[in-house]
Amino acid sequence: MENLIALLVAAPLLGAAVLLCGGRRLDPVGHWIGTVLASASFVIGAILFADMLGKDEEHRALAQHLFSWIPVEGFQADIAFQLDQLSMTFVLLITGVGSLIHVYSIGYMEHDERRRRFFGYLNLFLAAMLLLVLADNYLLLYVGWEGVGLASYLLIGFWQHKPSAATAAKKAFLVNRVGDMGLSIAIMLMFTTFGTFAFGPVLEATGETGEGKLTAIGLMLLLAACGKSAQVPLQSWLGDAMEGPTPVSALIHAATMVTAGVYLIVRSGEIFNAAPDAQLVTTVVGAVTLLFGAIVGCAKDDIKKALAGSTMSQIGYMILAAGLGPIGYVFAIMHLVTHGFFKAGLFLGAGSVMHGMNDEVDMRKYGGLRKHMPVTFVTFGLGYLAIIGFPGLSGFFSKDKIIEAAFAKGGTEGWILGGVALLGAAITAFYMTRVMLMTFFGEKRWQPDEHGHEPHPHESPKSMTIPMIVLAFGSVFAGGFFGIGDRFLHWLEPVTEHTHGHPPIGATTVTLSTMVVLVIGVGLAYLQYGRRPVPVVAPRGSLLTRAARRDLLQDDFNHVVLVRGGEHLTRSLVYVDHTLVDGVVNGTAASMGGLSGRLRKLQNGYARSYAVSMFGGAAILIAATLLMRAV
Amino acid sequence: MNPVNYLYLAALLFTIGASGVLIRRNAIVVFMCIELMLNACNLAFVAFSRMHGNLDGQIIAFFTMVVAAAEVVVGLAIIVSLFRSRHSASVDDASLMKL
Amino acid sequence: MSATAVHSLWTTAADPIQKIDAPNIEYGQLAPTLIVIGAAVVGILVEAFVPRRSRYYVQIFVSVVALAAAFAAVVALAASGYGTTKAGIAAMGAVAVDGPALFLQGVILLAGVLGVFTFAERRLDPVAHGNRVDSFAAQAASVPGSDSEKAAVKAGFTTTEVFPLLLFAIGGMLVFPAANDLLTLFIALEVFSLPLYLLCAVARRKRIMSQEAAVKYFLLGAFASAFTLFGIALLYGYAGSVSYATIAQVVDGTVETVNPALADTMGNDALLLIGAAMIVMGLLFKVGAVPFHMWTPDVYQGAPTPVTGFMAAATKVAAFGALLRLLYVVLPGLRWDWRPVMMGVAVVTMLGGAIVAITQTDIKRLLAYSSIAHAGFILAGVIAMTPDGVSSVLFYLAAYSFVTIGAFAVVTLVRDAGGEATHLSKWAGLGRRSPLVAAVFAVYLLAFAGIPLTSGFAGKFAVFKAAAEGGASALVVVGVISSAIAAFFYIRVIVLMFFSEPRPEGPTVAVPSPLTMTAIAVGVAVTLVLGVAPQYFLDLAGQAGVFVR
Amino acid sequence: MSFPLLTATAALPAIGAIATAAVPAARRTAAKWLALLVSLATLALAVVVLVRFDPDGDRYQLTESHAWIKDFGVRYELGVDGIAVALIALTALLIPFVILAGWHDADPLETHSSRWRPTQGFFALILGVEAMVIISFEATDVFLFYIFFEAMLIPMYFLIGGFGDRAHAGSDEHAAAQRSYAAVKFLLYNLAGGLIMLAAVIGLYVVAGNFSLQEIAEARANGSLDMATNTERWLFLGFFFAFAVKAPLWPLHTWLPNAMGEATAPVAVLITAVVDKVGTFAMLRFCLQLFPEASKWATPAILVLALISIIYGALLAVGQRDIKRLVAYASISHFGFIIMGIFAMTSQGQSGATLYMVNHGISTAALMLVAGFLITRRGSRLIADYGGVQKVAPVLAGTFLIGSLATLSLPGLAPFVSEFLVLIGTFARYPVIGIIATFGIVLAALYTLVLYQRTMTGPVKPEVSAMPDLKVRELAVVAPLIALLIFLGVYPKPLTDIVNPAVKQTMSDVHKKDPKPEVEAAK
Repeated sequence: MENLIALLVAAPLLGAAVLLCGGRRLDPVGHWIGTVLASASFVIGAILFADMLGKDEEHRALAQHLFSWIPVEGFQADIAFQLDQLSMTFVLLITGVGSLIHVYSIGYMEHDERRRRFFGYLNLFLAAMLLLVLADNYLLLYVGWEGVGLASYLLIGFWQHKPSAATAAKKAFLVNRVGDMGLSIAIMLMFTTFGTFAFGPVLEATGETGEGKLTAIGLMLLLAACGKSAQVPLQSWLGDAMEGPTPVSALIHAATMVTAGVYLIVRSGEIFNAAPDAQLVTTVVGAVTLLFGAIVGCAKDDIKKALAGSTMSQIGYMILAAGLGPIGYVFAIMHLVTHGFFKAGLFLGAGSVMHGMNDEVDMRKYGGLRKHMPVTFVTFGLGYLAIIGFPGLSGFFSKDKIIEAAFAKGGTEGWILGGVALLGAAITAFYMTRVMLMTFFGEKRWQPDEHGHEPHPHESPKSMTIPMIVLAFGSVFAGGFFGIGDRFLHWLEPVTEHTHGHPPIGATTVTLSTMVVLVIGVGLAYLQYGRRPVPVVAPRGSLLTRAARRDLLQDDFNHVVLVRGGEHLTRSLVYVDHTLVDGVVNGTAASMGGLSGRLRKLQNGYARSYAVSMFGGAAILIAATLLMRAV
Repeated sequence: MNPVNYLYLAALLFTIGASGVLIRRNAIVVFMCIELMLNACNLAFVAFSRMHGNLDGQIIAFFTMVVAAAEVVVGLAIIVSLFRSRHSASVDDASLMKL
Repeated sequence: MSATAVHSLWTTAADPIQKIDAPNIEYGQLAPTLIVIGAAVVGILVEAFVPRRSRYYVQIFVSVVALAAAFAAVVALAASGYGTTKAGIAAMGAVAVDGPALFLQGVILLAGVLGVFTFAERRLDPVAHGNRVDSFAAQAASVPGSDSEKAAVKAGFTTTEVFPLLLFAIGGMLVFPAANDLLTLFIALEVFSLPLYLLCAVARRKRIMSQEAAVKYFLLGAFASAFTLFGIALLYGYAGSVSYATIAQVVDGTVETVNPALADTMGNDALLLIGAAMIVMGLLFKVGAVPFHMWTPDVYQGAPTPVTGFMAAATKVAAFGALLRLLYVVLPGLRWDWRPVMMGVAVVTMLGGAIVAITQTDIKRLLAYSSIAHAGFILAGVIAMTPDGVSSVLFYLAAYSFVTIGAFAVVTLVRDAGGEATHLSKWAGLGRRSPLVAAVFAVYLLAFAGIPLTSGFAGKFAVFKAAAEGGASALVVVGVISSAIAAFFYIRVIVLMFFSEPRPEGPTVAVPSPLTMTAIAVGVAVTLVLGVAPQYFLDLAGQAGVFVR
Repeated sequence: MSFPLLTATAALPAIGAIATAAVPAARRTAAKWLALLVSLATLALAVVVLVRFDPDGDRYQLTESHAWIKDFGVRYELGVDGIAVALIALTALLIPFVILAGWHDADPLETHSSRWRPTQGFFALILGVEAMVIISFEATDVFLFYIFFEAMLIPMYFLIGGFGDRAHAGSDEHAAAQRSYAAVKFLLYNLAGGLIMLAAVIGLYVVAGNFSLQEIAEARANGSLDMATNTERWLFLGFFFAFAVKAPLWPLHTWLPNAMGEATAPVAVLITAVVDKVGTFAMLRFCLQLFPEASKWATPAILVLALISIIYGALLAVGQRDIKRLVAYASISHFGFIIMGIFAMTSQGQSGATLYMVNHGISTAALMLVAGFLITRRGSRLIADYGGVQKVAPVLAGTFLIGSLATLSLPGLAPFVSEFLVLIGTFARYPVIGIIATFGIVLAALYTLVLYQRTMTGPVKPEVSAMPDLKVRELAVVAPLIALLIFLGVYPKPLTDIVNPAVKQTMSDVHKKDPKPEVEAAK
């Protein structure tokens, strides 16, 4: 059985290789190859899953050792996989959602002449992501980690002729690199502390070293997570990443890659458990980000950017949960999965809307689309209900648990975190309702564009709607399926272990208050955008709104401090290199020349002056010789 | 009279000759100064030979005279040819090559 | 001085019945010198009696044969052990026949042969009135540009006297490093200097400069030799003798029976030190060490290039030979006095030569300054005061002389309307015009620069190694630095030849006769052989590294 | 007396060089093919060396030893350890690609006279450099090494100055001036370094009495030859200076951007991927073995300089406007990593450094050669003159991207392995330096991706709109390199197996043990 694990990665990798090296002759079939191999990987995943369910909890984890990768004195890195329940969860999510989005993209990218390449990149992403979740050591995980970074870089910048896309892609990669720095430093710390960086040995040995080391490792891992999962302060890239084709946003920047950070933290649970300070920081990051994302989400008029903000905020929930420790791990993953469903669904819906609206993304130019694209409306609506945590739908179960766990942390921290989580829920309800209303309700607000093309909103082809429907099902039922009877909890417990926390206020109270804030959020949004018509041109808005439109100014901060500063630094260094470092050498040469020129003058052509120098020379010679004797 | 005085005289003559070389412009005169230096050497040789009581110095003096004569031949030839081609025997005029 | 002493003096001096026993001369051991001098005399007779037409050929024949024979004699002597076991003093103590002497004589003779070849070159200058002409004036006595000269040229006169002059010079040079008493040293000095003065003056082109060079060389040379002579006088005064052996004994204080007449002067170190300094100064003048170098650039530039080449090579060899013998045989007892001074001289020579060369614009002057820098390097080896030092210097001299002659031979090839085009700017793009010549010259320059796999590197390594072993590490560092500086201007010439576009009015490269070709080819061959497989020659120099006392 | 394999490996290209130079002016193509075949044959020999080399055998294998210059204590001694084998293989591997890539770089212009034979010269010089580099990797005699270490400057010098990049802004005269400036700068820097090393070499002879690396190293190891502390330090500095110039290490680096900028792309590859490796290799082989104590003494200073090189080089790469200069500064940054790995004095660091030499050679070759193809198409080296190439020449852009990714050491490509080893090896002993060095990773991403973005993406510039994609010859150059990058990234074991024993040896030479992990140390 375990030999199948490699195939999980191999299938999409093969696809990527074939599609990218295959050349134009594969154009007609490229998308099919890609889709087939993606789904093949899903099938293998399913087989392994079935096999895993067949075993009892202790023996579910599988391992496969391929070959020794970097054998160096005192340093052992292997290409080896481990497939336990945690990894399995991700495998199913990745391959499942991945396959659906492949299908969706067949339709979505139909008119793009570089579709083959697009599928190649998608396959590359799947391979890297699977490598990330299947690796049995941090270094191999790092490979996947940067691999998904590369794939996201390629896909964000897929429409390279748009400078904005190219820039966004570069930005994403760079910010991620900052995170990767954290990961590599964490690995180095592990190596110097434990002499290895394979999951098993490291996580078992956590007891043998001091808390300080573990805190350092934890914080470095958190930094990595922040980069990949767009958490404050490394969140800036996610918004721009929406430059990529929508399926990409759905798969990479909503469902899977951005959640890698959560995986990393949960996977390294033992380390965090032993490092409370790291955990605290994690929770804080999560809390801050969930508010940050939510606020940004409220202000954006670009539908994808609004959703991006929401993604940020939802992942904030997950990180918060992961930061809570054993109480939260399971729920973090659970929310991750459900979020995978509904957020992917929402993005696909958004893509479908744009597909029908000549790639128009400004919600202020939508309105009343429910009549024109019913399927999209329904699926999107279900996703909406799921995300705001409408009772009975996926989001309800997962998010509710997280809020409970937050309160259960106890003490002021508990209250603060819980409160933030609740507030986040309210804002989520607000901005999602806003999106919903602006897009599907009200009057049509679109006009002909400058070429005079009036968009003719229409429902998307089957290849696009079917995946949306499937995901809609997921977003409706997944939560209940997981939550009721704690199925998911029992499934993951062997890996992440779980402790039951007791919130100061009873679970029901939490649930009720969630309901309340939900209603408030929806109500406010309705008053704002449902009752009166939405202006086509965005009003100036409050200070906060304007700040939020600009991602709360953090981009401007980056620009001023990092970009400008960097430019000045490099420019001045170039100058220094040319004048100082080089100048010293050239200066010596020049001064030699000058000296030579001056000494040359002595050779003035007059025999008598030559004689003088000889005479003087003789005198010196004699004097020196006598002097030598004297001393 | 103490032969050492002859040495002082020789040194004096040598210096006079040398300074003549440094000071005078006319090639012929410069050359004569050099001859003077050579003869100073001769004087020194003879004086030493007298002090040491062996004849080597005096013999060397003869050799020197021969050499001086040879130098005169060569030197005058060169100087005269220079003079003929540029109508001046000043060593300072002969300063085409410099730097 | 007491009356009896005076009386005794008179009696010894004027004793009628005392009979002079004839000196015994080892003609065999002096053969090389005798052959060359004899040939020179023959050359004079040729000038006197052989008709003008055939003189040129006869002179070449005589010179080449003589030099070859002399070289054969040197080899024979060395082979029969006079370089090592049978080394001794010949001609009543006047001349030493030992390793260094024979080695250097061999080098000088080979340089002389190549010199004759370059002297005899007649293909470079355009044909004048149907006569091929060499680089020497038709009639040195006639005023340049005058009718008499035109007539001489028309009549196809040539100064074939240069060959006997060359032979005389070589004769002197052969004796110079072998001289074993100060008088011989002085005579040899004059014997090889005077012909060179003349040779400098007889250039066919740019005669004014040639004569100027001659005058400068002559006046300064005579000036220097006057110093030498006075130094000799002082040493004689100090030791009461001019023979190296005796002086050395006196310096070391190992004289068995001190002649009372000498007692007071022997004690007088001022005589010794001043005298030694003045002699050394004369030799430093000949090797062109700073600050006695100022004649070098002007003379190298003005003299006919073949002469320059020969002079640059052979004079250095002879002079350094003499310097070595003086310092190693006569003055080892004084090394603590002269070593620091010489170090100073070596340092300023290395640096001075290298630095001033940077800004030179005339290829001949450039080579002149480079020769000064090289004199500095060789001095570093001289100062080592070890057998290794001697042999390294010998090796360096051998390597250097061939490179020099070759380099100057190449210079004779690059010509324009005004004769040799020695201004660097005219060498631009030579590598494009005639890659071969440029490549050959590049090889020589790299050898000068001491790039590995050329003789220059082997030599430089040898002397620096000797110096370091002799405890003069400071010299090595300075030497290395000045080599770096020197590299700069050698490279500049290469850049000029290869990387800059040729000028339309640039010079042409004349196709020489086999004579010059041989000179150049031999130069390159020796450069590469000594660079790649120097061991045999190092052995040679090593065996030759011991002076007879 | 067995077949002198090592001599043959070095002699073959040397003979080939002479033969190529001798090809008559008209038979230009013949010369090219001759050169290519010779380089391939050399590669074959190098493979034989690789096969014949037994990782578990003696330290130096395939040794040859003949008397050469007795008076200087010099012997003609060859021998290879794992490190040398790897680098010889790299050299022999890269040269064919260099030749192939430079196929048309030396075709004569109309202005040249018929006797000027640039093509023959170009390829002959390349082969000459190959020969000298290979023999300096093989030499186990300090003097022998030094000779070729110096001598290889001359052909390099002519390659840089004589065959400049024809894609230049401004007039030909100006370009020629720039070129010869670059060439002279290259030569003088390295010559100065070499001469200072010469002093040290002489000093070594005075101290040790011979030049045999093995003998001296043994004598140093068993204490029979002890140097005064100061002597050792001075000698070490003399050697290190020369190697640091060659490597190049900040602040002795400024010759590299000029040289790489002015030279044709293949020559630039020759410089940075092959010739400069001799410097780092020599640090590992000579500095550490001959002067272990001094090496340890100098380590902190050198590490700091290496660190500066890493960050400084990367930052300057960000600031460049000229593609080739950018790659040059990137190389400076990478050489910083190599030197850091060598002097971290850990197994990981030194193995990493050795792998790094190989990987950097391949990756830079890939990037630089593609850049060269790009530049020859457009006739400009300025980044600003490009844009949207990806649209018109996707394959070129793709290969360029892979080259860039290798340069920023993306996991899965060869450079990642070595860079990570170096970092972890350094971190194990000097955590702070290791951490600061990791900033180099981010900066690397910055300059490579900015370069890619500016040149390849965005709207298509009119000048590049007609740009043809890679030709077969060019693809034949790039594809194998990329394949190699991926292979060595995924399965570097063959390389590490060869390198590890040699590294273990070196570590024992300097009497250094890897720091134990905290957990084990606690036990």
